[in-house]
Amino acid sequence: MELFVFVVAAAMVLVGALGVVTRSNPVHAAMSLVLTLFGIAVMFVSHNAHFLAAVQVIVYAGAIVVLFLFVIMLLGVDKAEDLSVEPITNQRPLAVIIGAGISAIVIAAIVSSRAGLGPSGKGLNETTIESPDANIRQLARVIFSDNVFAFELTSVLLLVAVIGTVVMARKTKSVGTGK
Amino acid sequence: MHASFPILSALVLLPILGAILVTVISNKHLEYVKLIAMLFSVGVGGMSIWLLASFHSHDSGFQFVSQHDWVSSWGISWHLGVDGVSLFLVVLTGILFPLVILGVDPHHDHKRYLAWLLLLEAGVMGSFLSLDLFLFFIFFEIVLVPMYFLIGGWVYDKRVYAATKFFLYTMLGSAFMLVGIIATAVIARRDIGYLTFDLVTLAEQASFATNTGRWLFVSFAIAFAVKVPIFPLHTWLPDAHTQAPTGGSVILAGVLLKMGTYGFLRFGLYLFPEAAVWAKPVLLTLAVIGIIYGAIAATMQTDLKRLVAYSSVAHLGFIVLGIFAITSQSLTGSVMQMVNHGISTGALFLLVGMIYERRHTREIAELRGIQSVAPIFSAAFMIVMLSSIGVPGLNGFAGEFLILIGSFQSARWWTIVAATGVILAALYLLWAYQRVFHGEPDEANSSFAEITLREGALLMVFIGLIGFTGLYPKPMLERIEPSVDKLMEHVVSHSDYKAPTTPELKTPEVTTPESTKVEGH
Amino acid sequence: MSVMFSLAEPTSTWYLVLSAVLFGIGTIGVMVRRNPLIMFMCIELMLNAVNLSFVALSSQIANIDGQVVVFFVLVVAAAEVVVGLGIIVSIMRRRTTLTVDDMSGLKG
Amino acid sequence: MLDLVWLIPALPLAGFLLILLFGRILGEPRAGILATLMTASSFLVVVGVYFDLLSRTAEERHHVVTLFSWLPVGSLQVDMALLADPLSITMALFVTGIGSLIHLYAIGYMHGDPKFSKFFLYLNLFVFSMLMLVLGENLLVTFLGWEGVGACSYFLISFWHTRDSAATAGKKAFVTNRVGDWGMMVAMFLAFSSVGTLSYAGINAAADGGKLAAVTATGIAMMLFVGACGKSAQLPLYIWLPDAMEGPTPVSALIHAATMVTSGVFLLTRMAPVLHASYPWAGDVIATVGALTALFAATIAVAQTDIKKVLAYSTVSQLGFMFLAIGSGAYVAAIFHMVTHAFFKALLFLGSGSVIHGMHHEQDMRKMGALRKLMPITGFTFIIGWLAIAGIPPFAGFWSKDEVLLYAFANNRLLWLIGVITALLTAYYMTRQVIMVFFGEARWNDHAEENGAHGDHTPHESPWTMVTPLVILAGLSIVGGAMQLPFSKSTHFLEHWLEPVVHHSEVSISGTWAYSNKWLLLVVAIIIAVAGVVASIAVYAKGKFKAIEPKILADAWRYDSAVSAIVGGPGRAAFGGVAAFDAKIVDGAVNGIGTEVRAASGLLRKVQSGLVRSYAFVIGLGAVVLLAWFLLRGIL
Repeated sequence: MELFVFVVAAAMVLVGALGVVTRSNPVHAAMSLVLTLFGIAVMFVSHNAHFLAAVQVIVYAGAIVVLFLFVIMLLGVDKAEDLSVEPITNQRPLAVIIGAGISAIVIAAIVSSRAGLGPSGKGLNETTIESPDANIRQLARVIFSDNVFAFELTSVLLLVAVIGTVVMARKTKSVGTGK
Repeated sequence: MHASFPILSALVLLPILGAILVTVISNKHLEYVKLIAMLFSVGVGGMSIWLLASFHSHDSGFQFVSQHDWVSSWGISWHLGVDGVSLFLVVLTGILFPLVILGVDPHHDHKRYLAWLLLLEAGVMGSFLSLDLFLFFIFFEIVLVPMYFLIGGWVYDKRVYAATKFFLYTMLGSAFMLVGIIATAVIARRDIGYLTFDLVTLAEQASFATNTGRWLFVSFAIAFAVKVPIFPLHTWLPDAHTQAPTGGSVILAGVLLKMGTYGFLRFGLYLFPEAAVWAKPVLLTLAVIGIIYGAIAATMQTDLKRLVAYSSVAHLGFIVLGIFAITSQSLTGSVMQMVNHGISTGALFLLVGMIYERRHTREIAELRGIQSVAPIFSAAFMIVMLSSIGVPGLNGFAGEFLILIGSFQSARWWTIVAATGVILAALYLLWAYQRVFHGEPDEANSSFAEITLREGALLMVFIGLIGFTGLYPKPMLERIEPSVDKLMEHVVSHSDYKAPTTPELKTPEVTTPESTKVEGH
Repeated sequence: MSVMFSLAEPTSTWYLVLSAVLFGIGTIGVMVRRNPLIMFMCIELMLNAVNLSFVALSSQIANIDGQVVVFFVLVVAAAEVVVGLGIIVSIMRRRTTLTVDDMSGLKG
Repeated sequence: MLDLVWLIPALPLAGFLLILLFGRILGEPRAGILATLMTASSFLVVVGVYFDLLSRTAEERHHVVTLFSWLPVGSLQVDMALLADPLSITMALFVTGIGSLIHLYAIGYMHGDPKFSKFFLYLNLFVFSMLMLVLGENLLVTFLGWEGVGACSYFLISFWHTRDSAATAGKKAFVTNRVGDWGMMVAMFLAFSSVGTLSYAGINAAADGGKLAAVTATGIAMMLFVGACGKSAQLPLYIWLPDAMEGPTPVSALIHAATMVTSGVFLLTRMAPVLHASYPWAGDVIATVGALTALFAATIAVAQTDIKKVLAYSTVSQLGFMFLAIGSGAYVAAIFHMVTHAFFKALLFLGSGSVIHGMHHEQDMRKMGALRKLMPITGFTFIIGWLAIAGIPPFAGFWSKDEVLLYAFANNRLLWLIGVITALLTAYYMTRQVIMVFFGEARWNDHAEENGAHGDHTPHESPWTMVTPLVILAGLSIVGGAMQLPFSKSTHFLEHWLEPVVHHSEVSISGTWAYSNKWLLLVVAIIIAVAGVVASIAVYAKGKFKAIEPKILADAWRYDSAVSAIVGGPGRAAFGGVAAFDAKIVDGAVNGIGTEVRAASGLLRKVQSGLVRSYAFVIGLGAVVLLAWFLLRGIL
């Protein structure tokens, strides 16, 4: 059963990822991204990370991809990109080599050090019918105790990002002459 | 009294506070900006004078010491202290800055100008007061930033070139020093047992292998040699001086160059006595070359400000000569001459700045006959010039003479050659004076305005200092000398250097039956 | 097949390998695509690859901290997308085409 | 009274300060009167001190007044101290005495000058400096005065600085003097390093006590002599003095004839024991330079046409005499000649100033003549000065010159011969000058029109302020010789007076051939002087012979122009070369490094393609390489 879930989810992830890279139309690419994100969410569930899975779907697949789509529509760049030409010489083969190289080395590392890691934490709480919020409680406890400062900082970060974007995207009177 | 108020920390931190306040205040209230800058600089000046007044003369050690841990794991501390070597430099800094702020108008960007000046003051004060190598380095470097902007931000055409040259040149020197500082602390850990950047601890407890000490000394010496500047590392100076606004030039000549000579004394001789004695012939030679060379180059300048800048090269040569001759008189003279040069050359730059204000040129060829139209201005210029030439009774002579008579004891031939510098000094300054002030004024110069009240008051301070120090240097000497003697003893006991002994003063055979003392007249 | 299925329980290694592959694909995408929006999406792919490996390792070593990191990554990714898209929008005000190759104003 | 020595320089200093502050308010003539009064009261104090000293025994005539400690550093202890002893008081007497007269004279001479008060400002400062020079208890205080008089000399020579020649002359004087000052400084260094003090008492005691090695003593003496050459205008540094005549005439009289230029002589006399302790050749060098300078300058004076230039070269020549005396060990004779010279040369300069004043600032003697009748007092006093300098008995110059020649003879007969020839020439050119100015035909009308003179251009006698000093100085020039008469030991008043200062060092000539035949030498000197006068009358008054005035003498042997040519030509080129070296080579190296770095980075710059995807590729490549390295090292 688990294997089945894994295979299906992995297929979703890989197909979606390849779609993002290869589809020339940005809208299609965005939809492929959604596919990948769902696949990841499924895997999160199978690792008992229910909260993250939910957030993954809501924030990523929901908000972020929608944001992408908004921008695509707003800018009217939903024209297909011509993928048959590549202005930079040898960029594609080199890119493939690099990408494959990174994957290969990381895989090699993973495989060679497979036995290296054992349980070190206090364990993850299983989510059951009796305690459907076990994962959320555990996560919340850690975030709001050990990492409360970092958590507060993220709120500042988000605030800054929002304000920054508003300032940046604001239409100014003298476009092109600076200021 | 000492423990109650951390005056040295205040001297360093107050200008920074002032700079911040000046920056924060809106540009719309320019008068407040000026007021704040004045208050802070005058306050620091007043404190430096108070420091002078409460300094114990005849005490050779560091006074008013303020020591707090800073980065204790690396042995870095906020360690400030003042002794006879640094006292007058601190006072000079304290006096010079308010004078510049009160007396020189930058014409635009007052806020920026004042903020940089105050930050500069903090850096300079910190450099003169730090007794921790790391702290010293920080202040030494802080100084570069405001000076860069002061040179590069006002008045003349080639200012960016000059500012960049100044910055890169001095930065390059400092890079060597940073390496030297870290290496010193790390190497000295073996002797001391723990990592520390504390100057006194390092100097008193560490002992370096001969070669190590020499390398370390060289790394420090490069930084200071650039700052002084010693021939042939001097070419940033004329450019920087010429392009800086008047206030910047005054500060540059007045106190900034002294950071180099002061560094030689405080960090060269004190930390690496053996290496300093080893490097003595080279530095003496370079100093003498600088004296003659700077004077000759000054003679041929067509730009009045450049001329004064080259004269600085020559004067600083005297100071370096005195430092590396390592005798009681020469060292005392050097410390004194640092201050004297700051006063007289600072005043010369002020005067040249005033000429520029009026005529908008610094070219000697375009100036003529000013003495006829502005006699008081000319008289002020004359007095300052005579001080720079080294006429006895004015301050320039007292320092120069002490340097020379002291150096003669240990570096005879160098001194004889160096003394010819006084001939050349007369040559280039008098020639310039003749071309600018003598003769019949032509049309452009006949409307040269006489000195204003503000300028007069400003110059009176300088002239007063010139006269007082020249005629009655004793109060100054008795504060400098104990520290200098202590430094010399340190050098003698840590190297194979033998201080030259002057013969015992023989009581004259012709005794005076009723020799009496008359106090003043 | 069922034997294989039963034999091959997916260990965290499998997830990690998948994550590595996903990361590689994302990398290739960033290098190959010229549309900044799609480049962004590829970066999201890479982030997700990392997230996946964090979660997988978190469950392997039975430590919740991995999930905490993922949580923060999500927040940062959100912020990043917001700012990035803002930049793209303001760039598009001045240009007609949207190709990163044309944005070479900082070339030496 | 002796403790009031500090008042001597303080009074002129007070005058200086008062005029500095209130000069413009005082204006003419009150500033002049104030300055004159200050100098005159200083003179009175000196007289008081003189009598106080006189009332003491010879051993007690040495009094130090320490004002404050000036430069105390370690073993170097220099006090601002004044020394009253016969030598310094002698100097102070004639400095303040003649100074007062010249101040008085200047009130008339500078009448109408827009910078009237400034002139007296400088004059008072000069008197102050000169008094510091002579009263200094140690070399450094003397040096203070030494440089002070140099600076004042500079101010006063270039007083009319709108004339380029005056400005240049002032600068030349200062710079040339500085060459000498270098010598004096080195002498001080040497003295300090070998004796450990700069006070005259200490150094001289060491020299007298034999604690000063001969080589050191010679070094000190020679370096002092270099200083003296600069200040007292000896070969080869004399060139500034003739040019210094650009200054107002009272300045020429005060500074460049009577006082400042003699300070070299004073200094060597003050340090006589050191000279005494030197190798014998040191004295010979000084005597030879002195004699050569005397002859050299006298030959030049023969052909000068400027009334002041003649006197200037004459001054150089007479100073040469003084150095001849010093080198011969005759310090008393040197001081004697210095004092009498101060009388008659000041008189001559002031007389020439009176002539110039009366001639409406005409200095060319060829345009004068027959002024005796129009300017009777000036003419009469000038003639007395002439007789004094020419060496006609019983005028002052005769006695002092004879004394110098006597010692020179005892020391070195060749130098004596040079001295005698110089004396002959002196009589000759001075007679020439007197004839050209006061006798013969009036030539001042010849060029009146072309010079643009208008109205009354007839020369006139000067006002009383100018004439009174002339009369007093004339009187002194007549009787000045009485200070030191060769008749018997008891008439050697000056020698007795100065004995405490120079008794160890003064050479003794009693017993030499010269001493026993001094009357013969006296007669020779008279014959020589009369011969010079007669020859000159024959040439210039009677016109029996054609005047020999070769161009080369008028051009001062072209020495000055050669020096100027070298300084202005190769010297300037060398300086320019150094400046160019600095700009091109030293700074060029700095800028060159900058340029090279810039060029190198220009190549590297191309790596920055601006293509984001290429950057991404490089990042990826870096990641692969790093990861591979980790993997191979077994870290992963």
